[in-house]
Amino acid sequence: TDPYQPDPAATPGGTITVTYKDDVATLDPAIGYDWQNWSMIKSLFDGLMDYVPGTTDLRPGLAERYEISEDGLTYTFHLRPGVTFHNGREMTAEDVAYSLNRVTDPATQSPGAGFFGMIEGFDARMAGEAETLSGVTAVDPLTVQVRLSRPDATFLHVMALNFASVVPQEAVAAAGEDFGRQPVGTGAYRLAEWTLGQRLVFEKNPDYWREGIPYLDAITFEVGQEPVVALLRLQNGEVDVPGDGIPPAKFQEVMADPEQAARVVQGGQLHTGYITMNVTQPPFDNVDVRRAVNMAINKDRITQIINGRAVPANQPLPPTMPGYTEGHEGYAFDPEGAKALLAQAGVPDGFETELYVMNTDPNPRIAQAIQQDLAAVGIDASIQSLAQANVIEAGGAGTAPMIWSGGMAWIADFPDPANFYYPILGCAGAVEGGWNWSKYCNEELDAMATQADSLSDPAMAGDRLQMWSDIYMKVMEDAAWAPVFNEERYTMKSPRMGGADALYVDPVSIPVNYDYVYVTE
Amino acid sequence: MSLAEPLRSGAAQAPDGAPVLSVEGLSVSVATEGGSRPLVQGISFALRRGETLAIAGESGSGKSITSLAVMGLLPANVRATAGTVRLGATDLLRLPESRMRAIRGDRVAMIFQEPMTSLNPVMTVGAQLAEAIRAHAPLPRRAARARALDALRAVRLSEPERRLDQYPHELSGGMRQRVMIAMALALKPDVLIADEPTTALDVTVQREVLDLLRELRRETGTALVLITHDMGVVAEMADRVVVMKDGRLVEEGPVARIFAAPRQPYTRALLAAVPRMGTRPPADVPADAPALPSAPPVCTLRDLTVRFDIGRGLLGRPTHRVHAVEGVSFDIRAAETFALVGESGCGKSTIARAIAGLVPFAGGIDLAGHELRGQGDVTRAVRRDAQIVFQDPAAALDPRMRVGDLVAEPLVIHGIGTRDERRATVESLFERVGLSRTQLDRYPHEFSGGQRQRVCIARALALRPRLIVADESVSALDVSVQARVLALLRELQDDMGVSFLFISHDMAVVDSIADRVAVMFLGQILEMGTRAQVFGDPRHPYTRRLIEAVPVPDPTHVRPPRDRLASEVPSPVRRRDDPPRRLRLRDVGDGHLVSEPGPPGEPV
Amino acid sequence: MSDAVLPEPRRRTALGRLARRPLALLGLLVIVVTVAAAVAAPWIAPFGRDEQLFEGLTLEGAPMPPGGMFPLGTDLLGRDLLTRILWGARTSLVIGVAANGMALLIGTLVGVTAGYFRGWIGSLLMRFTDLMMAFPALLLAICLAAIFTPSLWIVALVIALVNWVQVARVLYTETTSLAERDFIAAERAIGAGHGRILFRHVLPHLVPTIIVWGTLGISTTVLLEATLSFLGIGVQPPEPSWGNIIFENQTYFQAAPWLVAFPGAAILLLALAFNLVGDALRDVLDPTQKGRG
Amino acid sequence: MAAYLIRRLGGAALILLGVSLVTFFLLYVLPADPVRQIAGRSATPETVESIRRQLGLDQPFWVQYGRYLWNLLHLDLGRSYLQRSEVSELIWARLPPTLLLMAGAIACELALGLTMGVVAALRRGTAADNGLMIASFVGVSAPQFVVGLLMLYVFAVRLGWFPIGGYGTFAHLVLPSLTLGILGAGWYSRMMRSSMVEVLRQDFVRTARAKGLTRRRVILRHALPNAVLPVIAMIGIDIGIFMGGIVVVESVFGWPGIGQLAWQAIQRVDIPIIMGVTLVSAVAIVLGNLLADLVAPLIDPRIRLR
Ligand SMILES: Nc1ncnc2c1ncn2[C@@H]1O[C@H](COP(=O)(O)OP(=O)(O)OP(=O)(O)O)[C@@H](O)[C@H]1O
Ligand SMILES: Nc1ncnc2c1ncn2[C@@H]1O[C@H](COP(=O)(O)OP(=O)(O)OP(=O)(O)O)[C@@H](O)[C@H]1O
Ligand SMILES: [Mg+2]
Ligand SMILES: [Mg+2]
Repeated sequence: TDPYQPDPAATPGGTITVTYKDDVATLDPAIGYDWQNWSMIKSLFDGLMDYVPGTTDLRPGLAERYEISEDGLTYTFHLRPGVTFHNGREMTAEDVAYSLNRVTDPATQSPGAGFFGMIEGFDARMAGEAETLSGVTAVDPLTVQVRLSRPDATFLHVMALNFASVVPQEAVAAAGEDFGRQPVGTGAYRLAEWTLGQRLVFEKNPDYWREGIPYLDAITFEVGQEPVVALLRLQNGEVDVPGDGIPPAKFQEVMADPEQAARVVQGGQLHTGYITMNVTQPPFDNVDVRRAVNMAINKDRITQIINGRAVPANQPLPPTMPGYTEGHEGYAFDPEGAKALLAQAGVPDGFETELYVMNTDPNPRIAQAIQQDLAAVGIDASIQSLAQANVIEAGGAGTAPMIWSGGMAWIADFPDPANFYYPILGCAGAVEGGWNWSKYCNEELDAMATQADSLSDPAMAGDRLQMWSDIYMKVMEDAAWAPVFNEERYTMKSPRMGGADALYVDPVSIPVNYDYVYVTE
Repeated sequence: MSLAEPLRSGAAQAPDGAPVLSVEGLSVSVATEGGSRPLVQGISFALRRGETLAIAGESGSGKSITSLAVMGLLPANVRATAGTVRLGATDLLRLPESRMRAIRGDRVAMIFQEPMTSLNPVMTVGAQLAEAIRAHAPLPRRAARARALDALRAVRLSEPERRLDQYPHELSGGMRQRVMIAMALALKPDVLIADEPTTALDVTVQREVLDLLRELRRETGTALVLITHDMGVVAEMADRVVVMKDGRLVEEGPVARIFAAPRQPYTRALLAAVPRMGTRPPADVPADAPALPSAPPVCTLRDLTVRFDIGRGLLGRPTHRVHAVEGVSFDIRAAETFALVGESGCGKSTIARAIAGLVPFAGGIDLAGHELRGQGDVTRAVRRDAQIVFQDPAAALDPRMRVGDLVAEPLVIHGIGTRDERRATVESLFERVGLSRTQLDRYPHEFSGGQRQRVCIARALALRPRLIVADESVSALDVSVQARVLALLRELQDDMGVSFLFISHDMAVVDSIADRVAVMFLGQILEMGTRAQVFGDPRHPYTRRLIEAVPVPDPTHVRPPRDRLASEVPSPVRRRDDPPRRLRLRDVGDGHLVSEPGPPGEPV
Repeated sequence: MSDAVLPEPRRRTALGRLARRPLALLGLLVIVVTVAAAVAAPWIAPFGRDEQLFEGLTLEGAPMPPGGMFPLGTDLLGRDLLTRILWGARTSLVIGVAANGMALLIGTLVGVTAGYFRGWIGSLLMRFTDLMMAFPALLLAICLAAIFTPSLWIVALVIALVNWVQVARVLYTETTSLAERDFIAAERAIGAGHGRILFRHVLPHLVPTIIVWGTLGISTTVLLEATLSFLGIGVQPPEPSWGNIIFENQTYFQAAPWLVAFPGAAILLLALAFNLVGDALRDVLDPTQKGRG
Repeated sequence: MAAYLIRRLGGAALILLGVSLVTFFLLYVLPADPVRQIAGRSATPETVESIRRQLGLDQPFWVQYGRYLWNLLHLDLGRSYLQRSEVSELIWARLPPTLLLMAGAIACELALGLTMGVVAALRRGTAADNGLMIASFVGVSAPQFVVGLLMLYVFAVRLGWFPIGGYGTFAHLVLPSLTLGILGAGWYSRMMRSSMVEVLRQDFVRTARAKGLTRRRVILRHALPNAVLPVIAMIGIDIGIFMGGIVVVESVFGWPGIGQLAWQAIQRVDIPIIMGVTLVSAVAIVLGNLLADLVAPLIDPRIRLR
């Protein structure tokens, strides 16, 4: 049932070195939620569902197969027999149930708990009234049943999230809060060494349940590496993949050299960079003003500023996301039109406002470009360039009139249009502290979204995507955001790295899909 | 080899033979912004083995510069421009630095003017000595240390083994000077230059150092160049004398001849200025001063006590106490000069500071109508009536202010006069103390020591105080300047009726100026009375010892042999629970007060 | 010296003496030019402060090297670097001179007061200084700035508040030994008040140390401001400061060295200029130490 | 000596208490909300409140601080909000590299700064003196990030003398120490110069020359130890100044020290780590000052410990 054909040229063996600037926070799948440990956790743990490498297509993971009840509310997963954890114990349905109960336990403080809202008994669990999720039952050692409280087409994607990874209860109990430092999973690699602040070593799991996978013997992650220096080391042959990508300062140098440029893999990613406008505050409570902002932004120039490493965006969804509305033009760059709209909105002379931005390059630069564009139509936006935590705080509290999302922006958790809606455009996120920084709450759209997601029958997938497309078109009509660009991914690798290009721009595994890449020498 | 060796070989010889050091036509100039200015011009003298040559002359006459030229240690902007300095046959002035270095310390050694600052504070005495030895003799560390120990023994430092591992600050000034001498003599140089070796020392310590130099010269046969402005020292030590003035040699000759029959007027003036013990008629006080006992006291000290807590225990509480002044009582009458004498550290300056309100005190001070019971009572008004002239004029003037402003400052502070009036006052004060008004805009460092002292006095006079406390105001000055300052003080007293509290360790000076004298030891008064009583009829053994230690400016004077004072001054530092014994004074007639014998430190 | 009367050298005014030192004059010139540039930036700058010029970037989005239209090149947004540096002088002067000066002032005040009065005031002040010293400056800056709304003057204040500590420590030690000196006692003996002694007699002696710290502090504070701006506490983009220009572009030092070199040189020059003037000033103020360092 | 040490350590404890109180307070009033960071973007308000309760962040300030102190007394620095590891463990792992780097940097700045200062003092007023002055200002004015990268590029990439960043051997230590030390060297050289000029005028230097010692010995054995004293006192102050530079240098050279940890924690408002790092650096600064005070009497016996 696995559509993926392993690379015939792949050879097992070898070790690669990957660098990161930031320390790895945790390898606990219930907690890890940054793009850096996301792919690491993916290689240490498995969930019931998985993606075909290099694509956004679901495939079964620890569940060999699954059945969905007629009403779309009951999912029965049949586990693969003979899968063992890194500690040697066989994985059972109890472990699956335990893992789902754990991630939804308030005491776990999982940032991903909210994804499991569709499972029956979730609310009671979150409120601390229930010890377990009533909807999850281990029918027999190899069968798990999950009942939903409402039909939800994204459920299988949620089961592929790291948060749904299967963890062994005894290892969690033994490590206590330090499970994130001593992870035990069923994944293709296991943690061999972790020297805090310096290095992690993953070694091949010889008993991995997928045949012949992984290819590499070990991966060394070196942390605390400045991206510019990591690139120097790559050029010097000491590093195989710079995890933070090609630093802007080096991009042109690399691309100007054909030999190096040949080792750069380019691909799309499920990312949109956008400007939020707080619709509860004047003048952004006026849709014309928001549209004017959309028209004022010169997206081409902003793309130029980041060395063309993105494509201008015209809607919230990135082009590679299912549900993307092909052919939509969005708001074209039209300063004159913008001025006219502003005049129509009663602010012909513009107004003063603030633009919040996270303080890491290139975001302040992008914000300045935006600022200049806004100034051209009379909007005087002063920039607040702050640490991430402070921008998020201002966004959540609703005190920031405008925020440039870069650096904190939405990279999809899973490749489904729904993932771009609820927390950042839906009413649920428009509360105090929520991530809907526009505070845009359209009950009608929320209802439409619920309706779309209840179409969980795979046969209805096309209808569902159309509904989502409509939702986002409506969002664009209301101009809750000004989408600016969709970032492209550029992964650089050492000459000895092998494997299809798609593995290096894998949409769910950044920077590379560790399980399938190999070395050629 | 030890320092005592030459003694055994009988090297104690009279000056004879070819000169070891001869200076001929030496001129030294300093490079200034306005071109080169001569400091020393055409100096010539010769020094034979075992001979002592004294270079005398007023401050700034070029004595130190001459000796530095011999050592090749002139300051960076100063150069010898003409003449020769021959050591044996070598001309030192033309020697390259590396060869000069080999000679320095080995064949020509020098003791500098300041024993307090001439030793490296962060090296042990032993290390500094051994280093000097090893610089010229390739000895292993241990042997050098043994030699250093010999050297310390030779200068008769007490407990030489222990001293080797002590640091300079742990030694008293006299001990440091001995270390300097030991260092200079360790390698038995042919020539030793001693630049004011005793100026900064007490009479008693000075005595010891002079005795020591004389003995060492006799034992080692080293030729000695002794630079001093103290004619008493010259008379006692020198075989021959060179007198300098303004960078030129004024007169040269054997010591007896110079003292007996000076040829140059300058030499005569110099000798005339020398204060001599017991030369002032005892009767001159009642003759020209009002009947003293009847005059009202300007300042009365009653049971003045100053203690400093030192040392810190676990909780920061003091563990020890310095009994700097213990129950001192005396009074100073109008237009009287009251002198305090005593060795370094006996508490003289502390009394001065208490009167000026600079240290906390107990007991009482009645000063010109103000009753002071503690430091807090010393207000600005009190300060107007009592002024203090500090021990070291160089240190007591803010180096960054012009002297005119410094002298005008008390007037500014007390809000006296307008700007122009103040200027006029300052100018007249300057004239008073013998400075020219053109010098008003100079900075303190542009004056000689004596001139600076006069600036200090002018400053003290600005407020027309009733009492001036003069703390060692003339000790650092050469005789001629000293004489001028003393004359000035006397003149001021006659004109303005001020009283002086005159503090000094120089008995000869005290003898020449004081009306009444108190002798202090360890914070207490041992003997007090009129000048005639104390100097003419000293009762306390300690007073007698001080008087005997004074060098006599007469080469024919024969000093009665005396045991060397190997003792150190006992310390005023005591544990908090162990106060010193208070001495009681007894009147032996006519207000002549004497304490019972025995130092106050010992409990009875 | 005997009383041999030397002709009185003619007294020059402090300014006159300063003027005779070519290096000091050079320093003064640099300072004057910088101040003038800061004041006149709107008129003399070739472009607008924040003008992102189309010609300022290559098609690939790279900045332009020095030459032609842009004498010092352009930055990553295509703005003229010369213009940015001219405008940046305003911020950097405020930080390097005013904030740094404020730090010096506070440090001097605390150190001198503690060193001169000793007693409980002194202990209290020095304990407080120790506390401040043990406190990570950056954190303090972040917190202070988070509490107030960031602006240039707040940054200046913050920098002053974290930078005075070392000055206070050093001056404390120096003042204690100075206060022991005789001439201070002499001043008290003539009835001088504390204020007079501190300002007329203690402070002038601390000038050399203050100058060393003050001039070296110019560079460090200008760079510190950049760090704070980065953390969202300093001046906000697009307002330029020399430190920011460096900080924003430092990773590009190979691709676009001019972006780091020119503002860096500006900081260096300013600090050196102040040092030269300071050195001269010290010599002028200290008649005993001509030419000594 | 023992009494002195006890008194000083008691004072240090007070300082630490003060630092912890102030830091805790500042973090308390800081607007950024750590709970939001922990809860993630899909969290419901109930989840957020639940986490806040669990961390005790809903309590009044004094309760929170009291609890923190109580745990501190048990050597428990708490757990990082975001990394979920024991803060003490995180710091402990990163402390040795930082201390090593500081030691290296102090060595570099002393070696460079003192040499420059001494040479400048000896050649006062010459071109060499002026050159060294400019050099020291360059050292102070140069942005450390750029200096670090430049060094890395020249000495590691181009010349291959040193590894390109990392941690482990002595070779790894050289470039970061140098980068960090250059700034300090600028300061030290200026201070050393004026101190040395002062000492060279002292009488005992002349005495040393009069003994016929070599110039080298006069400078090294007599002038230097006396001149170095005010500079030694600086080292204690220095450690505090380093804290800023260490962030940059550690990140350029991939040095696994406290600086990187602190920087990340500050960016993400990870309060337990910020507190922990603050306390550790305060301890370092206090100990550094104490050490400087203890060393001073070894160099200058006149200084007594008070
Ligand atoms: N470095 C110098 N630069 C300029 N002038 C100097 C320097 N050193 C000494 N002088 C001047 O040289 C003259 C002679 O000084 P010297 O030190 O030899 O005097 P002295 O006879 O030793 O006096 P004293 O008894 O005060 O020690 C003085 O006028 C002094 O001002
Ligand atoms: N502030 C102080 N703290 C502690 N001890 C002090 C203090 N001032 C003076 N003493 C001590 O008090 C004693 C008396 O000192 P004082 O200066 O009065 O002596 P003196 O007689 O003037 O000596 P000299 O002739 O050397 O000037 C000395 O032992 C001195 O060390
Ligand atoms: Mg002399
Ligand atoms: Mg005295």
